[in-house]
Amino acid sequence: MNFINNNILTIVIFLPLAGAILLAFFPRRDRDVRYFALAVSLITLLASLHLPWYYVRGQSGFQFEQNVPWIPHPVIRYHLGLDGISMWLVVLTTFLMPLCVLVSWKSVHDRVKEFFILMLILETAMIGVFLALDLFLFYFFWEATLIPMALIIGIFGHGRRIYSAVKFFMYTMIASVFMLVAILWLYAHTGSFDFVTLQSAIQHGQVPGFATAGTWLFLGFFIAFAVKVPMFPVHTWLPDAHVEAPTAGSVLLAGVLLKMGTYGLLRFNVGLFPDQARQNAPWIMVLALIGIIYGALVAMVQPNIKRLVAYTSVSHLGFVVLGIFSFTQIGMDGAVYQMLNHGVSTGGLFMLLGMLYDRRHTYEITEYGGLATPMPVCATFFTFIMLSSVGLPLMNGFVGEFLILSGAFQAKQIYGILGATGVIWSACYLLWMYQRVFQGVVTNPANKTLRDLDARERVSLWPVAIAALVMGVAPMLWLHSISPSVSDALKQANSVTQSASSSTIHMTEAFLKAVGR
Amino acid sequence: MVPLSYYLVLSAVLFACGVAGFLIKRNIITIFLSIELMLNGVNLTFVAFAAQLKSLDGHIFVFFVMVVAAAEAAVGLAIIIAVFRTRETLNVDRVNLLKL
Amino acid sequence: MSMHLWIIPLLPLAGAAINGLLGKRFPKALVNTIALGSTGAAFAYALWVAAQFLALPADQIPYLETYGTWMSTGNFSVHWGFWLDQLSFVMLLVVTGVGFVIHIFSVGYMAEEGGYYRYFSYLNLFMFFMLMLILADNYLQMFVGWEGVGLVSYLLVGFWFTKVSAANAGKKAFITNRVGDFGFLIALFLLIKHFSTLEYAGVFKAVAPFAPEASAGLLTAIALLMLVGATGKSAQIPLYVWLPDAMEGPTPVSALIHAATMVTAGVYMVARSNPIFSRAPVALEAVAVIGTLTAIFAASIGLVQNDIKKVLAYSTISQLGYMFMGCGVLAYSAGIFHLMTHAFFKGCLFLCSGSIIHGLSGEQDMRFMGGLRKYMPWTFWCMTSATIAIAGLPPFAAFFSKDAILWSTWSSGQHLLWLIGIIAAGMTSFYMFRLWFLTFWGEYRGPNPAGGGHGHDADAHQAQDAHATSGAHGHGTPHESPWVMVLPLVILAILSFVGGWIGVPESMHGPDTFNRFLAPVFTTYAPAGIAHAVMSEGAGGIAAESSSELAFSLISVGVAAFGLFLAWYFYYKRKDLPAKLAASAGGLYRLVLDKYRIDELYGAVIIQPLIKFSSVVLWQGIDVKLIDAGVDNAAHGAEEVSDGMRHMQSGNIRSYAGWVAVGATVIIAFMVWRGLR
Amino acid sequence: MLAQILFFIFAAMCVGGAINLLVQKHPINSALSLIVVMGSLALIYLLLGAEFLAAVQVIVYAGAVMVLFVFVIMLLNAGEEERLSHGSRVAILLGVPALIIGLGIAAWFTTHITGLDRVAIGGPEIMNGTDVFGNPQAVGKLLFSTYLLPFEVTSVLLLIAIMGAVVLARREGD
Amino acid sequence: MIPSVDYIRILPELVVSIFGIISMLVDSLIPEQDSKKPLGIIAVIGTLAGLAATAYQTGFYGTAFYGTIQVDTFSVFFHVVVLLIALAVTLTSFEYLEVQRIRSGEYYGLILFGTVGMMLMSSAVELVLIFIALEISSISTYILAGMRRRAAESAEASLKYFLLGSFATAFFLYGVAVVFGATGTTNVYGVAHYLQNQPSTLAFLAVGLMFVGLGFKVASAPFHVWTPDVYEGSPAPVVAMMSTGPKAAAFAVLLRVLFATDAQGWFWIVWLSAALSMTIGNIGALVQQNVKRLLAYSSIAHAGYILVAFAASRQSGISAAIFYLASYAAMNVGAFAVVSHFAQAGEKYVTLDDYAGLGRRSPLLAAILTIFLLSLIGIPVTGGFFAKFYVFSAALQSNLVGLTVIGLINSAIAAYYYLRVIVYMYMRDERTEAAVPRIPAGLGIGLAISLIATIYLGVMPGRVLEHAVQSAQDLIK
Repeated sequence: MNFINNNILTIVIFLPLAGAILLAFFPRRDRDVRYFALAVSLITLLASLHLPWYYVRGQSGFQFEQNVPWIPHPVIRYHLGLDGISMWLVVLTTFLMPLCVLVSWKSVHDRVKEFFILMLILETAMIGVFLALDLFLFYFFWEATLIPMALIIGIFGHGRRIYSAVKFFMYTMIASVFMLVAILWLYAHTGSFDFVTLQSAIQHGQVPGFATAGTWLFLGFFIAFAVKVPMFPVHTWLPDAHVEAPTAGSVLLAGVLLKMGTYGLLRFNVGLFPDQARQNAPWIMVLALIGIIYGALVAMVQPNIKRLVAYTSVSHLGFVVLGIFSFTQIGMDGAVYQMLNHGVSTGGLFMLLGMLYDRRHTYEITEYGGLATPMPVCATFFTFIMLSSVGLPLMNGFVGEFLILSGAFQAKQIYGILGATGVIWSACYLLWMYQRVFQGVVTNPANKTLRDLDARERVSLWPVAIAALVMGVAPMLWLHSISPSVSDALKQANSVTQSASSSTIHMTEAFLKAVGR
Repeated sequence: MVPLSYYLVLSAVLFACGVAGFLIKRNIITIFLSIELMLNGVNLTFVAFAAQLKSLDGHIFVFFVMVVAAAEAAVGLAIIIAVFRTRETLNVDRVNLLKL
Repeated sequence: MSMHLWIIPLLPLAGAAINGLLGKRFPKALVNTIALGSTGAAFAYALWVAAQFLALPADQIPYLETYGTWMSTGNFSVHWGFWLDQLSFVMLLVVTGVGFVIHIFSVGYMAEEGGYYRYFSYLNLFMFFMLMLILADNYLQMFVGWEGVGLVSYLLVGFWFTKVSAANAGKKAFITNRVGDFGFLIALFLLIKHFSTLEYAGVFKAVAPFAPEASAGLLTAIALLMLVGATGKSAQIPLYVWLPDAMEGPTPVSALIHAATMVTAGVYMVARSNPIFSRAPVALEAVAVIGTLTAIFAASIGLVQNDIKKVLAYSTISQLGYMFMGCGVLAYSAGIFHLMTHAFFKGCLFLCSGSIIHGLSGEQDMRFMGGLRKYMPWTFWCMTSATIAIAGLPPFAAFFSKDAILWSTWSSGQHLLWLIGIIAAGMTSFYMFRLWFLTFWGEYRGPNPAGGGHGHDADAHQAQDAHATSGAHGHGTPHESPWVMVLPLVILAILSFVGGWIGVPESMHGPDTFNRFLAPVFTTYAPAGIAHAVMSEGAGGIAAESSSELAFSLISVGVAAFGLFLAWYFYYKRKDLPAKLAASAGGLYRLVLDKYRIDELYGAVIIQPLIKFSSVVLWQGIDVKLIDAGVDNAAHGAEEVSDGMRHMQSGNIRSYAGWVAVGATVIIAFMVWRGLR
Repeated sequence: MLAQILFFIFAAMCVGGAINLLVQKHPINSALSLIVVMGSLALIYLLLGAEFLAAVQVIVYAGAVMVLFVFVIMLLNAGEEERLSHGSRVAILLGVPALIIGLGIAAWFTTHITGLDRVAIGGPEIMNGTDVFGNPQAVGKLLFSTYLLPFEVTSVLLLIAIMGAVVLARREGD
Repeated sequence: MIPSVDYIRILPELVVSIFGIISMLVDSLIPEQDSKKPLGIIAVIGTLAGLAATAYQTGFYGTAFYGTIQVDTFSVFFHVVVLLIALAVTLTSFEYLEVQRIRSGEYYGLILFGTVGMMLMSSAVELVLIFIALEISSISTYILAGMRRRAAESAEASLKYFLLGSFATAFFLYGVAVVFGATGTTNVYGVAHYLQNQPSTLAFLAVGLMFVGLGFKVASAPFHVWTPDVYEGSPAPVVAMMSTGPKAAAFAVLLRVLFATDAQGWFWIVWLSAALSMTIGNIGALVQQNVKRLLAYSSIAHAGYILVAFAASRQSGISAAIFYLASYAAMNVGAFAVVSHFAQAGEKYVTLDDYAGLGRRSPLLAAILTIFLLSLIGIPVTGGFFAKFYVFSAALQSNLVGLTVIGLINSAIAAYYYLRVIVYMYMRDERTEAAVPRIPAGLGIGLAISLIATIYLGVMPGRVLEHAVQSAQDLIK
């Protein structure tokens, strides 16, 4: 037991990778490959359930920590640990993965082995991102998610998949460069990559030059995360990536990869630079609000379902950012919770869209219409998950949005009010889309004979539906462990003296100094 | 007695003539000759400094430069012959298959 | 002793879940059993709870049950819990009672429809959410019910989803409601921000020290925002537009959701939040004005509508306006009283219309009805009872309730509002009797369908639902409905008749039971100066004499009788007149017939511009042209630069040497300069 | 005085030869000009007391290496150089001006700044005087002590050169 | 009398030279028609013996031959790198030479002798020896570049490389002459000693001139112009060699010249050159269609990254540069090895279009190339990542924020064209139907060496970095 507790994080991270390596040596029998991938993802899920099971609630700090030296110089440690925030994101990842395997069961029929290898590698990297407590390690995993995802989009996607894959890759890559600069700066001035060490060093003002560089460091991290989230106006990679990605790719992209951005904002931007985060919160919140409204409005007029749902992600993730930068317990709790919700509900939506695509090979809304008649089960699931996305009370989305908005409202009333308009928009775009796709009379003869969801598809949707409901009715199962961790982060943010000066002149000076050696 | 700087300027001029030759001559062999001219310019610098410093190290260097120049000449001319075989020209402006 | 209130909402929920998940494979009888059984059980249990409640000592009211935390973060937490006081008691009985009755009706009405199990599942789900709404002990849980009923309304209005208009109507209902909910949400945020709690008890205690706000303040803001929510749910100006369209749903749904229960949630909310509203006179004024305006506005549209359900829909909006009017003049209990009677008579009216539509195989246009008295006597009599009730003629239910509202309005000094209200009452009488005459009197004007379709409400859905075709069940002529449909009519008709008697005011030497019963709800947390006024139905209540109250009742009755007379004159005596009148009124008539073209206005001013803006400016403009093109241009720019840079690579050795020479010169120059420094 | 006269004479020959190299159109003329430069340089080396180098310059450089050049020129039967319109603009427009500027800077630097213009060296005195240090004996001693390793390593260089010449100049296909 | 330990200090050079001579002798013994594989095997044994000799050297640090050569961690490190490059390239060449019908007799000899030159460059501390070693390595690569005798491109590449190389060498030589004039010595430590006592204005000019020559050898802007043409025209394994070996050696010389001599004033030149190299290299590569040419531009960019380390503070910068060279060698040799195999007879398949669908035709080869490309991008788990990481963290330690930002943005841009190759391999449908031949044993081992090195440096960079740090200390002590 002790052994497991000490190494569980490593186990969870590297189980999929081990699976991927084994899979590489598998014969090319697609059926076996699929079953094996499913088995690996399920085992990982089971292993990851160890975490919430043995997690000690209410205890501040990180748990299941693992901290061994990796590279002596520069001092890079293999430091893993989780708190209430990261724990659920890990579980979300492992939860979505078997479902992704299931939805790819038939839709991926070419280069099956490669596909599942990439998926499993991706899983390892994603889990690693959430668990790494060494900045270097974090960056390591962060970048490592890029390749498998780009390949999944580029190889297994459709349409302009190459453009999308490259766009996705380049956006993230260029943005994360700024984070790397910030990480390197921190290392150069403290000699440590360790999150905990850095946090206390910054808090106690032991980092030379931090007063001037702080804002720049904050921005460095922020740019990387903002692109990933994605926040307006750097969101345009997302619709493209989603539209062309295969279903499983979309699910993971929306479900997990975007969360990496918001997780990073919370963990690093707020955790390491609370002062700067507070100073910059107003405009970040404005961007988040623009994202909420803009994403929703643009989603409303999309002629392509998947693009539409992709824009809803922009809108929904805007809520999360809004919550994080509200700097209220309630808002930040809600933000973390909303990350999970969005993973479940948008993941579910993408799964459903994938099922439609499997049948009709198009995402154009005009190609559909009246699907509820031939596919009642699908329509029902769609309604259910759509409602979760709309934020209907008793469903998960509501809890998150409500907490976030009341947090934002406490921070600044107008933010809460503008954010709350999202409640209206989400109903507009989703219901309208639903109507155009599922309601009315079947006009397109191709849709008349569509078969309804089969057993496998239903099996992959049930967990999502159940999760959406349970998370809406009993959010305390999650909030119990999220809340104390958020409260830690918030305390951190509150205890720092509000000293850093932020005058533009000061910053410009610092910049000039920095550039000129 | 001549100021050292005169020698140096002379060597610089020779070197510069070599560079100029490289830049303006079209014939590959002439360009190669220009390189030799540059080396001669450098040699003069060595010798001049050696004289000033009363140090033989400079002479040794010049000696090695000559050896290298000889080796280069052998290889270089072989390369020129090889190029001439494939391209039937010695005009450097025509040797531009590889570009952009 | 615990009453286990949770059983009440959970019973229908269980019914909904079972029918929803498994109902497809069940025979109809089993679906019926589950749906009716769960609702009936809930009703029965509610009756038992009612008995228990009446036995509770006063200090144990409100009776509270909590079950655990729903969400909790920081110093804010919300739990699951139920709150039973006199107000929710009334609502509980109305909802479960009327709900059960309408369930019964549905068995007959929907017998031929596809998606039977789906329908009952939704209906049960509605019961669940409605009960959550009225039994909640905190605003957030109320919001659960609030949004939940909106959802079910969406689902049921769009029940015949293959019909474009139905789908549109469902969507419209949901979105319009969401607009209202937006206001409600903000109100909740304000509560959280200032009181850190959403529990009724906590909020009411927190506002207790406040005096009524002379001008707009925090409580006014909260109250007004709640009012926004209420206008959405209860279809008041300006958010009433969804309700007429919602008639696309099956008629029992219209009866249950869009007449008897859900749409009254706004009134319930205002009454429930009386401690806040009472302290916000500005908001109260707004409530009253909106209510009054809605009453007359909707009534005026109702005057000319030809679709039987549309008339009832506008009538509902109008009646809801009365309820708001009552609440707005502090006569909360009068508002609730009208709510209850309205549930009876409007439920009855809708069911009767359902019965008619059923009997006429889906015909809804009154111009093709007439003379139905002969074909469907039960329906006729029930309808008559409800019509008289809504017209406000004694001793039927609405006479007492509407009168209480109007009297309170007058006595609180809002004479103009009273005047408008009384005009609207006349209109109500007119358009209801118009409906009555057009439907039941005269000659049957409909076609004599030979083997035509049998179905209701929808025409399009007939094509879809194989079971709904007439072949199995064709009737040539209008016919009376089966007993499962008639029975509910009768129950509700009786209630429309007697329902008002529990609220006979003192001026008529009645016991005023209803008012007294509800009084604690509205007085416990009322601000000091108002408590007494509330107690006696409206601010001016004490001052007024009972004789003048009686006199005003007579005016009401007179107006109603006048309406009856006009209707009789126009639609029975001189049937040619309406057409002439319409012709002479011309544009005005057309305007009213087109519902003042408010939908078109909203469409042109809000929806179309928004879609255009989103599509052209945001998406094609900012997203595609600005950001994406910018990024792509940057990428192309890089490629152009790259392409340009290739020309540095001319392939010419001399050029290369040139570059080297340039570089060398720069370096020499720099190093010489450095050497000299 | 004599040293200066000699220097200027040989310097003039050097520069003249170099310029002739640039001006001549036929490579053979350029090669011959280079030999002039080398010869003059050998004399300047002598002025500077580099006996050994002067000899090597004439024997090896001007003699052997240049003969190789001339031989190749003849072998390839290279004619006068042709000027093509698509020649290098960079070389003429950027390279040459840069070169002139660079030369100017270097000349100015060496004559005015470094103080080297105050150091006078060379002349016949060096040859007559006591400290003739550039004789073969001294060079040889140094070459086989301090510079032993470089000297030995040149063998590898020459080996490569031979191999290269063989590889590249050999006809393909045999 | 020369102490015998001195011979140990040039043992690797000796051993490799001997094997070079053996290969020449054996060449004449093998009949023309027979396979020349034994020569390759001799070369492999030669490099392995060289490695062993280098390992043996570690106990015998010090100077030899009158202070012309110095064996220390620095030189050993570069010896190992250069020898491993030679080993991998030799292994790669086995098949290549036969496919391209290149006479292998002199080929291996030239590689071995060239290696000797590079090794000497890293251990020499006397500018005379450095110059000669530089010429050995350069001349052997000039010749190797022209080895595809049937192709006009190859001859042209050889000519361009030769002419421009000699041109640049003249600058280097001029620099040496000025150094000599300024300090009276050509020994690196002598120069350092002199400059510490009396700074000289001439020394600045000298450093500038030497930088021109060495900058050319390492292909840094603005002296990079030859690179794309030469890389495109030369035989692929030779490019693998010349883009790493002579480059590493030239960087070693540059390190010695700039750091060991305590030269001053070059900071902004290096800064500018680094920025220019990165930008020109990366932007130039964006539109390239020929993979070899693309990798040539990338090589320019990588030279820029290494120069960033030069601009950084001494100790960490030097060690970062050294580490970078090692990992760049690993990944670039690997990449060119794949390119050389895939090019097939006459180097027919070298454009991106030819690479389309490679992932399907030869999954293994494509996967391996992908790893090398990812390493070149600087993705974690590969040596390239740590290399960039160390370089830029060194730069930031010296507060070179501007250069760091330029560099990192560049490396992000660079991702685009590397990714393009991957995109073609996996995401485009093939146009050429050419079947990819099986991976022969020699190439397999060569690839394995580079692959293992790349991954090792990406996962466990600690050991190598320690050596790099030690080397840096040795260099500037």
